[in-house]
Amino acid sequence: MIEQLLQHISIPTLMCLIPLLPLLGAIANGKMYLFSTRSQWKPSHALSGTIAVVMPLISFLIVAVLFYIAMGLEDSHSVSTGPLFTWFGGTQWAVTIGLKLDQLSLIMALVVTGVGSLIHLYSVGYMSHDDGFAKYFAYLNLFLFFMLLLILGDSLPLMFVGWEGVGLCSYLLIGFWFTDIEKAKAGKKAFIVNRIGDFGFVLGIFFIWQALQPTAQPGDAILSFSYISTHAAFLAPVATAATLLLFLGATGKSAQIPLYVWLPDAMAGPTPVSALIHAATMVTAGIYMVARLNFLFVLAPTTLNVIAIVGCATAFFAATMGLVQDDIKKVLAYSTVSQLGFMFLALGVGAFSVAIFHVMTHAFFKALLFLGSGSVIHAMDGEQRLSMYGGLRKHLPVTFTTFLIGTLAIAGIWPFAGFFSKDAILWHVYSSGHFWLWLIATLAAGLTAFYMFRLVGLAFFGKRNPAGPHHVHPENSVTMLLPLVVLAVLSIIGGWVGVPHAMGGHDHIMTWLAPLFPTALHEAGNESTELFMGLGSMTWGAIWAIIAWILYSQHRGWADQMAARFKRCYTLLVNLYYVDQIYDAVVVQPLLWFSRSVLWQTVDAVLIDKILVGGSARIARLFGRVGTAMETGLVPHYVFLLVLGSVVVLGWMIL
Amino acid sequence: MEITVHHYIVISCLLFIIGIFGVLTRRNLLIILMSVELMLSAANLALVAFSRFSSHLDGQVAVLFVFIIAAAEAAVGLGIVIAAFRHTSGVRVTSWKELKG
Amino acid sequence: MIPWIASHILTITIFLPLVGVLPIMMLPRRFEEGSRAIALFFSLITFIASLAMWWLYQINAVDNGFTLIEQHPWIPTLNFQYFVGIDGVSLLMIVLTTLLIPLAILGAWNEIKTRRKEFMGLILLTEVGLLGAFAALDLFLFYVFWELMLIPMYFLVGIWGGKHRIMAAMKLLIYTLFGSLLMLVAIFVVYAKSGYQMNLIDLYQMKLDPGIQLWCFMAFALAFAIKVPLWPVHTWLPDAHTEAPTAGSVILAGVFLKVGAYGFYRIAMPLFPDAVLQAQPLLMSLSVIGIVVGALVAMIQPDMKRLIAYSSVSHMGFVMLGLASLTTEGVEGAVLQLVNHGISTGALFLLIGIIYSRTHTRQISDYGGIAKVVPWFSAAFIFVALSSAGLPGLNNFVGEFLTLMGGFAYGKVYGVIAAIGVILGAAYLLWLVERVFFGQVTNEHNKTLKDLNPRELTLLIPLMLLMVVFGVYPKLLLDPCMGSISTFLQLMGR
Amino acid sequence: MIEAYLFYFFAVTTVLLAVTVVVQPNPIGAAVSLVGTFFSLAALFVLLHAHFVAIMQIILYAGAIMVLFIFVIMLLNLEPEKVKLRTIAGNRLVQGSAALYLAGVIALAFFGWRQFFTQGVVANEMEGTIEAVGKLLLTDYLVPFEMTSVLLLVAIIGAVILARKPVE
Repeated sequence: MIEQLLQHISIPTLMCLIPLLPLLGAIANGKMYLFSTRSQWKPSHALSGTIAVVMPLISFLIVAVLFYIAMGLEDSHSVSTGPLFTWFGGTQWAVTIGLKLDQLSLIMALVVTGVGSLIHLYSVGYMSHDDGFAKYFAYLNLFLFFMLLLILGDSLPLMFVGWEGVGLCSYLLIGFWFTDIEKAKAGKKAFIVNRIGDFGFVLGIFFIWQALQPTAQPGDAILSFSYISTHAAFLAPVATAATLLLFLGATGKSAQIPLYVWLPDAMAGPTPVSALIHAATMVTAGIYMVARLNFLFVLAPTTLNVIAIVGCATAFFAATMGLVQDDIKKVLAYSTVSQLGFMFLALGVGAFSVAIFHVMTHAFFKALLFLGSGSVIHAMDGEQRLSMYGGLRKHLPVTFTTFLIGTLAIAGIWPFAGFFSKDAILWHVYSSGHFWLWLIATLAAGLTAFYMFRLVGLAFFGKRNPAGPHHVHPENSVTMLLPLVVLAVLSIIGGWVGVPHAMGGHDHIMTWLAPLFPTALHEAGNESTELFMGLGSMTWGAIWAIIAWILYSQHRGWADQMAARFKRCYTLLVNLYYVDQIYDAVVVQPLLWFSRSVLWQTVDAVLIDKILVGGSARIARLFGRVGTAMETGLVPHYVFLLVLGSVVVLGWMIL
Repeated sequence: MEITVHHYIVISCLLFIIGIFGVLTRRNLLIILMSVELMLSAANLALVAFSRFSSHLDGQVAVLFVFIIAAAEAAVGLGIVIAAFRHTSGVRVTSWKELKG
Repeated sequence: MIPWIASHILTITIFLPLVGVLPIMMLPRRFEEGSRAIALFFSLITFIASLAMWWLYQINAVDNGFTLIEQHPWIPTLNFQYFVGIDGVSLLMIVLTTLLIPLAILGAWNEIKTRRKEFMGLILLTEVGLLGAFAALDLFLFYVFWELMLIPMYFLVGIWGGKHRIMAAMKLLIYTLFGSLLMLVAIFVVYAKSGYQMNLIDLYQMKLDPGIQLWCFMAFALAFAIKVPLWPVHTWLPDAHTEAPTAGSVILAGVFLKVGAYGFYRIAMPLFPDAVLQAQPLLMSLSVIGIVVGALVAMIQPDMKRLIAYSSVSHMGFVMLGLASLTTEGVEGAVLQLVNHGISTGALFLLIGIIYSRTHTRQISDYGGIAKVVPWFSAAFIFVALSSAGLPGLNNFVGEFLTLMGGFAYGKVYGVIAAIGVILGAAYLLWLVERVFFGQVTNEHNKTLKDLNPRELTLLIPLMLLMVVFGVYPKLLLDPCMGSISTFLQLMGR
Repeated sequence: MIEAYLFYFFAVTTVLLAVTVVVQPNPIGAAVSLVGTFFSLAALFVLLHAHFVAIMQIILYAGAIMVLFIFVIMLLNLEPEKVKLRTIAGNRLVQGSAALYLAGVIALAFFGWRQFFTQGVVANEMEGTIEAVGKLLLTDYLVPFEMTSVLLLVAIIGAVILARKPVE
């Protein structure tokens, strides 16, 4: 049947539809919103909600169809539109617009459209009371458009379009409730920090461009991934610089040290947005980019080491910061940062497909966790503080169950999805010989289990805090529950596509991605060691989980005692290592001071305007004064000067 | 002794200098204007004398034009005097300092 | 008739606005409201004429060199000619001018309440000067048009401007005159040294002595740099932009500044290629400093218009960066940036004019939270601000990207520092957006603001559409000028 | 010979009356002296055979222009001025240079007077009759002559505007 359908619609058309449908949705909803602000007509929630959900859903179906087609292809498993039109270019080269779906982007596109559709559906319930319903979906659909452009784009500049575009949507959605200035500020912060990363991205592109220019024939799309990969040899001299800069871009988008600071603040947006953009999809763009350019990154071992170290450090520090957060979404935010760190760690040790695997499972369980937290917040009238919760498992049974599944998944408990991907990361780190990184990462994995179970303990167990909202709204919105259930199922089975051979699986995902990535950079370890370590890591996670559960659901007093015992440490963590304050004091304030006091009020106003411009005016005025002194205003003086002048001239002529 | 053009020139020069002297030293605007008329007359005398001694009548035509200019000058000049008088109730040139820079 | 129009299309386009000045001046003062309609009508037919010119250009285009040339003796004894013709870059500049002027007139529709006649006449007169400068191929003719655009602008700022208009107008006039008088001297040096030639095409072929070249280039460069404006001769711009009426700001930012960069492209650089090579590091450094300093200073401005004015310093720095890099990418980017900055910043000034007409304040601190009150206006403003910040997919991105490439190709450090300007660009614009639009409505007066009316929408929608079109398909702009750019680079010995 | 005596007589009268004009404190007195100057100048013109010019001198200058002056003096009812030659600032300088100038001319007259006054061009017999001058005016100088009417018109309008009371 699919084949029959395809006889009528060409694959490139279908591919173009994938990003364009959400764009259409965005335009439709945006228009409806704008017109509703100045007329009596209001679009019904059903209408704008349906448009918003159906568009990504169709995209998802198209991706699925293309996935099916690509699986059937013999050699490359990829489909492409080829160059659609030339965007811009120089005499020797060009940037063409074209879309391409290969093994990597198919997985990403499936995740993005799939999870994206679910979250759209969830949002219909979550946002049902909001005035900006249509606006919200316009932004969300626009986000999907840019995200799909990022994934499907077949060249670096096109990827950059998506890269900045998702940043824009993130900005708009974080500041969605802009009447709260703090939320608007969070959005701005996200965009500007991301811009710092983009600065690296752009410069990375320039390095590649400059190195590839001599190889190009007129009209070559030298910045397309296929061209870069076939000419990777020419890039060896600039590989380190280019990849480091590109990685700077990735640290911005994927919230790694030193640019992670925007992500916790980004929780100001509506919770489904946090789930979609700041957990499941956009923040993994950095990982996708590194994986996409793996042939370039393997040329620069230094960069890979930097990536591994940064990823590992982020994983650990973010986990420590997650330990003490009181805001349910902040815990999840730091958890996201930490998990992204794991993914970069995997990239850094050359295990690209493992990183992508974790991207996928993380998308499932983190989206689930966020949506679950959204469900809790929705039930608690917008209250986000964990200390105001307690004992919610009776009131919100479905949320609790699914949330628990997500927690087990992230904690790395067999057979949930997170176990397979996280275990694969730790195994690859260990087997590649990075012992210390492995040790820290393992510690971070333990902390993950700890803070997640702390969250579950605080929110769902124990007694209700009497200071919190009295009434818990029951969960009865199907649109909100259905995505939770679907994601819960995915969080359980999602990892099964990557069961390693050591555990008797087939590791489908590795096989599927293998053609894209270089064969393992190092010797694969012993299979029995791998099995042993898998068991070990699960036990390790379980131990931490149990400790947290005891501390926070059974004996909360103990936790407070511990906090009091390690007060310094606790304060440091609660204040997030003072990173925001340090950035503010070291970068932002000096820059503002420099701009205002030095550049504007000194250089522009005094040096240029007063001294140079005003100075020349003063000199001119000085001459003017001399002239003025001769202007007495008395007519006889003028006549006298006239006569004197004519006498002088006459005398000159006679003599 | 024959009267030559030079005699007339000397008279013309003297008239002119007297005119200048008047313009420079007097403060009554009317008398300054009269002194200007003197200077114009000096020029007229020179023109007629040259015309006579070089056998061209063009000089005399020029004098007629000077008359016209003098008339125009007197009309405008006296208009200014009246306007200035209204302004400061006097015609002393030293009482006007609007041109001071 | 039609062949006659076709062969004189350039002259017709240049002087059509002048034809419009006549009926406006003869209009009795009782009916002076009608001057707006007359001015709009003539600026629109000028726009149509320029589109016809584009079409003829496409037909006649030779890959390099000039088309639609008209050449007549003007002052034969001195060998000055009325010599006009266009290449791709001047074509784009002319169309940009004729596009923005009707919008500026529409923007001034209700803003100008006094002496409407004179205002409209002066705007059309400025247009003549601008169009002439973009089309002139005779040095002296160029100079005449160059000055012709300055004088009406001086009056536009000085008569209809804000509180400090006199100071701003004087600053504009004296800064610019200072440069242009030096240029006049250089023009006559060139004239004398080249055997009394004013014809640019002939002058291109002549190579002056390198020593003289350097001095002449410096004089020309100063005149053009003031107009661009390049750091550190930029301080007239914030004052003039801020004090000018909306239409004046639009024309200043949209087209006026472009003449400076165009002057580099058309005159200063190809006439003195050796000197350019010597001065290149200086030009590049000043451009980069302008980009960063302009953006930094823009960030802390308390006045919206002033902020946008400083952002122009930054954006024009990109133009100069690309132009001075003497690479295909850089020059392409510079041309794109010229057009796109005209569109984006023009739109920003129109928007500020719109809100100013309602609130009569430009202080950012007087606003806050108005997105709730005026959603359409906010949407438009944020859209334009994002375009100005160089969001990919909108117009400014490609230009910035290409100029950065050019700068990077010339020297990595220039590219790197200039790219910081991109970060700062987002910072100042988004901070502005945040302070004006987001949060609670802080000012009581702002609670009853009116949203965009149909006239304002007709102003903005074409510009916003163009932003998308030029962002997605910049080849519309690049195709006509690729040949001209390569000719330019050949003249520069590249 | 009689011509020479007449010349000397009128020359001396002209100069003396001119001096009176500039030193006379009373404007009326100055104006009357100026009329006298013009009359003796007219006599000098007659001596130069410039009849037309002489007539015009009397009609235009001594008549019309001076009447205008006297009208204005009467109109403004001016007080006599105290003539102090040192009243104007910088007066010493004025006097000095005027004296220098005078001295120069007189010196020129004295030291070179002999050849100066004998080298004079011999007068011819051309007559400046009304007919001759008038013919010239209406042929060679027709255009400038007509232009003077415009000049006079402009002067009239200018005088009217200057002298009228300012409109409130």
